[in-house]
Amino acid sequence: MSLYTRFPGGIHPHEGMNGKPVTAALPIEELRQPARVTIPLLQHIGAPAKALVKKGDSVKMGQKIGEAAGFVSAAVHSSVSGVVVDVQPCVLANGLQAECAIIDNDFKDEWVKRQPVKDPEKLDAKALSELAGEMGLVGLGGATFPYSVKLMPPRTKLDTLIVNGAECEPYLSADHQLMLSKAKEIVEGAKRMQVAFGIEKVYVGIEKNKPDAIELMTKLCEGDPSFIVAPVPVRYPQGGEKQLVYALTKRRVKTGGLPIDKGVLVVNVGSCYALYRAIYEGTPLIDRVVTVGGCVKRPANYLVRIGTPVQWLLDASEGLLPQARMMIYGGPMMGLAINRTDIPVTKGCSGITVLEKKLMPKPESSCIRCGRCITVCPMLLCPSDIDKAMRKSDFETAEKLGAMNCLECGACSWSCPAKRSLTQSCKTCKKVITEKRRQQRQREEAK
Amino acid sequence: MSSLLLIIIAGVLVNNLVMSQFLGICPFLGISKKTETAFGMGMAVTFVMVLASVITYLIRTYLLVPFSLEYMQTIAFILVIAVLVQTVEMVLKKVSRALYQALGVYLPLITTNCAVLGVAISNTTAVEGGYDLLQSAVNGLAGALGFTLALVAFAAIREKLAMNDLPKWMDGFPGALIAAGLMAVAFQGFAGLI
Amino acid sequence: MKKKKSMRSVFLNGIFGENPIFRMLLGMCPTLAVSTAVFQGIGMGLATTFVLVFSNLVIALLRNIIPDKVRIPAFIVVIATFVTIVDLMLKAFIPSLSQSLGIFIPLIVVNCIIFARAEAFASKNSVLLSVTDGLGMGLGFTVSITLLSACRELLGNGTLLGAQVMPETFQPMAIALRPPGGFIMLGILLLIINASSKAIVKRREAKAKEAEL
Amino acid sequence: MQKKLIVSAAPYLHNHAATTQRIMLSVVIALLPTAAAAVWFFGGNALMLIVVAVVSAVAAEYIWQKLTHKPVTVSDMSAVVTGLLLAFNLPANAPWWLAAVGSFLAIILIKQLFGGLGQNFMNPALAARAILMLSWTGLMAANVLPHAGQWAAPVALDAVSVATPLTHGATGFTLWQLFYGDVPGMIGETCKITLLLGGVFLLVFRVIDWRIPVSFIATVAVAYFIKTGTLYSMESGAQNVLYQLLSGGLIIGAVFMATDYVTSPITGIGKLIMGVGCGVLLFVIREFSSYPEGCSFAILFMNVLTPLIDRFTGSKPFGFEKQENPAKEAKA
Repeated sequence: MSLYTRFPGGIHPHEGMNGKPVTAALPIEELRQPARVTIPLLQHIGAPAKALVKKGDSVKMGQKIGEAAGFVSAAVHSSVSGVVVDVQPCVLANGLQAECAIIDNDFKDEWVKRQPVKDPEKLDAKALSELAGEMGLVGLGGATFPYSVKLMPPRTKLDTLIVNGAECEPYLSADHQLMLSKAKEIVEGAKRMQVAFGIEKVYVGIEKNKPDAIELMTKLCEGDPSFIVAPVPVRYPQGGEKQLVYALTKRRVKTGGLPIDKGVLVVNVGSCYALYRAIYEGTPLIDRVVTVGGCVKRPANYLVRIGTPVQWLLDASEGLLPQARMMIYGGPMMGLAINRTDIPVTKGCSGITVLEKKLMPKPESSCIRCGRCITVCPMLLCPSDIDKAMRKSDFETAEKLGAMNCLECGACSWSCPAKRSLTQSCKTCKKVITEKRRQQRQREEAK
Repeated sequence: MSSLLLIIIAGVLVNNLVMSQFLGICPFLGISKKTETAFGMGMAVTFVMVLASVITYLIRTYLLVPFSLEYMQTIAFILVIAVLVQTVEMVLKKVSRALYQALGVYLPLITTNCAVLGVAISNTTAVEGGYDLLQSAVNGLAGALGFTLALVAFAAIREKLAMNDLPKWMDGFPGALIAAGLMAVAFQGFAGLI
Repeated sequence: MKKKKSMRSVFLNGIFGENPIFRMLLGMCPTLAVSTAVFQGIGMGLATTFVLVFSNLVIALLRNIIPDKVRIPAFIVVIATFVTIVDLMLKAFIPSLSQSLGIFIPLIVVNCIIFARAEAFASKNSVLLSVTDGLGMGLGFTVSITLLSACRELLGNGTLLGAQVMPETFQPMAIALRPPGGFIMLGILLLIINASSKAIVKRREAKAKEAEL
Repeated sequence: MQKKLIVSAAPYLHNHAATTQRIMLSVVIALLPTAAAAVWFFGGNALMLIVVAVVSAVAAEYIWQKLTHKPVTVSDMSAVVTGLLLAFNLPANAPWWLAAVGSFLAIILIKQLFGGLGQNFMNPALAARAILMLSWTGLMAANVLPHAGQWAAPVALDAVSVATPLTHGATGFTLWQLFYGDVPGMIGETCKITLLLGGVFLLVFRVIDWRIPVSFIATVAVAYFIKTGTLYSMESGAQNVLYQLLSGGLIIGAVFMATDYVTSPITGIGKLIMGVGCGVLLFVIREFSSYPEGCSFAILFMNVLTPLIDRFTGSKPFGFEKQENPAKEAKA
C-alpha cells in the first residue's frame, strides 16, 4: 500500500542485460574530454539559438556561443576551451540536421569569467528566469523545455514544487547517481525555487527502487518540514509530469495544460543541480550525466561535456558486445534509435542504451482488440483506435480520440501482443494535427 | 396493457422492420454510414411513423370504411403520408428551429421509406379487423424504435468496418449486405418470443 | 450535347448498365422479402414491370401538362393507381400469389425504381422511349429478382419452381429462406457481380493496351 | 560494425511474453480439458467432430489467404480456437459435414470477408453455430444422452430423443450431474468443471478480463433469483439459480465466447454493459422464446451492439475537463 495515488495505466517493462540493477550501482565518473566537440545550437524545444561565434574564433569554457533567439529558446555555451573549427549543419539524433559549432579542444579548461549570484537568498522568480536564460538551462528530464520560460513568474499562485527524481525509464541511472553524489546541491537548488515562488510544499518524488537515494534525501530534508521525500511505486511512466503530479497531489493536470495551471512546478533533479551551479558558481550548463547501459562491455554513468560524440562514450565503455543490435540515444522507451556514432551528446541526452538481439521487435500482425493498450495508457486514450484512424489517414477521428494528449511514453506499443507501433501512430497523428492547426491559424491570421 | 407491451417487444425485437420484415431497407443501407445521421434519421422516422399510424387509422375508420372505399387504401395512405411529411416539415420549421435542424434533412426522404407505409398497412392487417387507435400508435412507435435500433447499431458496425481493411470487392454494398445478414442472424434469436 | 437514345440501348440499359437491383440497388425491400421462391420472384418482377410500363406511359403522356410544383404528388397518384389495379387483379386471378406476396404488392408504390424512372426518365422523354425504358427496367428487375430467388430456393429448399432439383441426399439449408439468408445471398451475388465486372473491365483495358502496342 | 544496427520507432522494449499466438495458444490450452471431457462423455463421434472442425477451420483460413494472396497467418492459432469452439457447440450426433460447413462459414463468411483476424464484428464460431441452427434445426438438436467412457453411443442415435435440462418441464438431473457434465447437450457445454477450470486458467494468466463472465453470470443469477424467489420461496429460488447457471451453454458462453476480444467492447464499462446485456437477453430468450437455449443468440446480439457500446463508453483523456474550450487549447 502506497501513500501516494496510483496513476491510471502504466507498465513494468523488463530489461535486457546491464539494465537498471547494474547501472544503478555505478558511481558517476568524469569522462575524459574529446579532442573535438560538436555543440548543436538547437538542444531544446523552440527556436534554435543564434550563433555568436564564427570559424577561427577562440572560445573559453563556459563562453556563450549561441544566444536565445525568441521567447521559447535557450542559450548555448562552449563546453571546452579552444578554437571554433566551423559552424555548420550536422546530423543529430533525430536524423535531422541542425546548425552546430564545432570546437577543437585545447585541453586547457580555461573558464570564462564566472559570476556567482551575490544574494542567492533574495532571488525572485524574475531573476531566476533571467539567470536560467543566461545559463542555458533547460529541462534535463528529456523534454528540454527552456527554463527561462518555465521559471517565469506564473499567472497563478504556485503552492507545490515537485523535484522529479523518479527516473522510471529502464536502464537509465543518471539521475539516481546524481542524487547520490549531489544531494545537497539538489536540495539547495530546489530551495531557491521554493523561496522565489513562495511555495509551501516541496516533494522529492523518487521511485522505490532507489532506496539509497531516498534515504539520503530524507536525511537531508529532516530539518525542513516543508520538504517531503516521497517514495513512489515503481511503475513506468511514473516520472511523467502529469503522472507524478497526480501521484503526489491528486491533482489532474488539464488536457493540453501544464502542471503550473494547477499550482505545481515540476523540476527534474538534474535541472535542480544545474540551477544550483548557475546560482552559486555562475556555471552555465556545459555538461551532464549520461548512463551508458545495455549491451556494452563496461556500462557506466559518465559526466559528459555537451557536444561529445557518442563514439567517445562507447570507446570509454570498451565498445559494443557482439549481440548488440540497436543503439538508442536516451532510454529504450522514449529515446531515439541511432545508427551512427558521430552524433553529439546534448543537454537532453540522459543515456546511451544498447539493446541485444533478443529484444528486437517482432513483425506486426492484426489488432485483436485485446484492450491491453487501453489498460496501460496513462492518459486513458485508446491507442489501437488512434492507430487504425492513422492508417486510414483519418486524422479528424484521431483528434477526436484525443491523440494530442499522448505522452509518447510507449506503454501501448510495449504491451501490444500484435506488436503494432501504436506509439509511433500517435506521434504521427500529433505531428499532422499540429501542422494542420498551425496552417489553420495562419489562414485565420491572413484573414 | 400487456397486449401493448407485446406489441412493443414484437415491433422492436421479434418482427423488427428491417431485420425480419425487409421494410425500410433503402434508408437502412443508404443512411447508415455515420452513427449520428443514422440516429437523426431514426428519430425523424419515429416522429412520422407514429403520426402516420394515427392518421391512417383515422382515415381508414372514418373515411374509407364508411364509404366502402377500402380498395383505395393504398392511394389514400401514400398521399396522406406524403402530405404528412410535408406538413411536419413546415410545422417544424415554424415551431422548433432546433428540432427542424436536427431532423429536417431526413424528412423528405421518408416519403419513399416503405417502412412507414408498411406499418400503416400492417396496422390494418395485423389482427382481424386491424389494431385500434392506441394499438396502431404503439405499433408505429415500436416499429420505428426497432428501425432506429437496427439502423444505429448497423451504422456503428459500418463505421467499424470502414476502419478495417476489407477485401476490395467487399467495399460498399456487398459488405454492408453481408453484415446486415449476420445482424439478422442475431435478431433471429428472438423468433417465437411471443 | 444530348445524345440520341436508341430504343435498343434504352432497353438494354435497364437490364445491364443500370440494372435496378445489382447496379442501382433500388427496390431492395421487395427484392429481399419475396425472393424466397422463384415463382414469387417472377410474380413480383412482372407486377412491378406492369406498374413501371404503365406509369412511365402515363407520365410521359402527361409530362408537359403536369406543373412542376405538383409533379411528385401527381406521380404518386399515377403510380398508386396502377398498383391498386395490379393488387386487385392479383387478388382476383392468382389469389395464391397475392397471398404470398402480401403487403409487398401495395408497397410497390414506394418502390424507388418506379419513382426514380418516373422522375429521371419518363418526365423527360417521349412516350415510346419511356415505355421501352419501363420494359427494360422491369425486365432487369425481374431477371435479377428471379436469379436471387432461384439461388435462395435452390439452397433453402433444394427445388426450383417447386420441382426437386438437388439430389435426395441434399439437406436444404433453411436459413437461405429466412431474412439473414436474403441479405447474405444478395450480398454474395453482388460481390460476385462486382468482382467479375471489375475483372472484365480490367481484361478489356489490358486488351486495349495490347492493341495499342 | 555500425551497419547491423537497426533503426526503428520508439519504444524499443516490447513485452515479448504477450503475443497473439501465445494468447490464442493459452485459449486452446484452456479448452483442452473440455475437449477431453467431450470425448469422455460423447465418445468417438465427438472426437471426430472436434478434429473435422479444427482441421477445416485451419484449412479454410489457409485456402482463403492463399487465394486472395494475403500473408498466411494460420500459425496465430486463431482458426484453431474458432474450430474448437464451433465443435463444442455441435450436438454429439451431428454429421461430420455439419462441422466442416460450420467451420468454412465461420472462417470465410464471418471472419475473412470482413478483413480477417480482429476485424469481424461477430464471434465466428457463434455466428456459424447460429447459421447452422437456423439451417438444420433438426440436426442441431442436442438429444443424445451422454455415455461416459463408451466409444460409441449404446443406443442407435436417431432412436434417442431426450429432453435437455432446459426443455420446459424437464427435471431429473441433479445439480451434481449438471456440474459434472452427465447431461445431454452440445458436446463442449456439458462439463462445467473443465470449463470453469479453463476460465480460471485464463483469468489467472490475464488472458480474459473478469468483467464479462462475472457480470454475465451474475445477471442471469439475479434474474432467476427474482423470478423464482418471488414466485415460490427463497430456497427454491437459490436452487433454481444454480440449476439455471449450470444448464445449457451459459458457462462456455460467458467464459469463452462473450469474452472474445474482437467482438466484445474494449473498455471496462463497455465490458460490464456487454455482460449484463448478455445476461438479460439470455434470461429473456430462455424464458420466452421458442428456442430452449439462448446463449449464442444473446451473445451474438450483444456482438451487434458492441461497436455502438464502444462508441459511447470511450473514456475521456486523463485530466479532461468539461468546460474545456478547444479553440483556446489550440492557441496555447
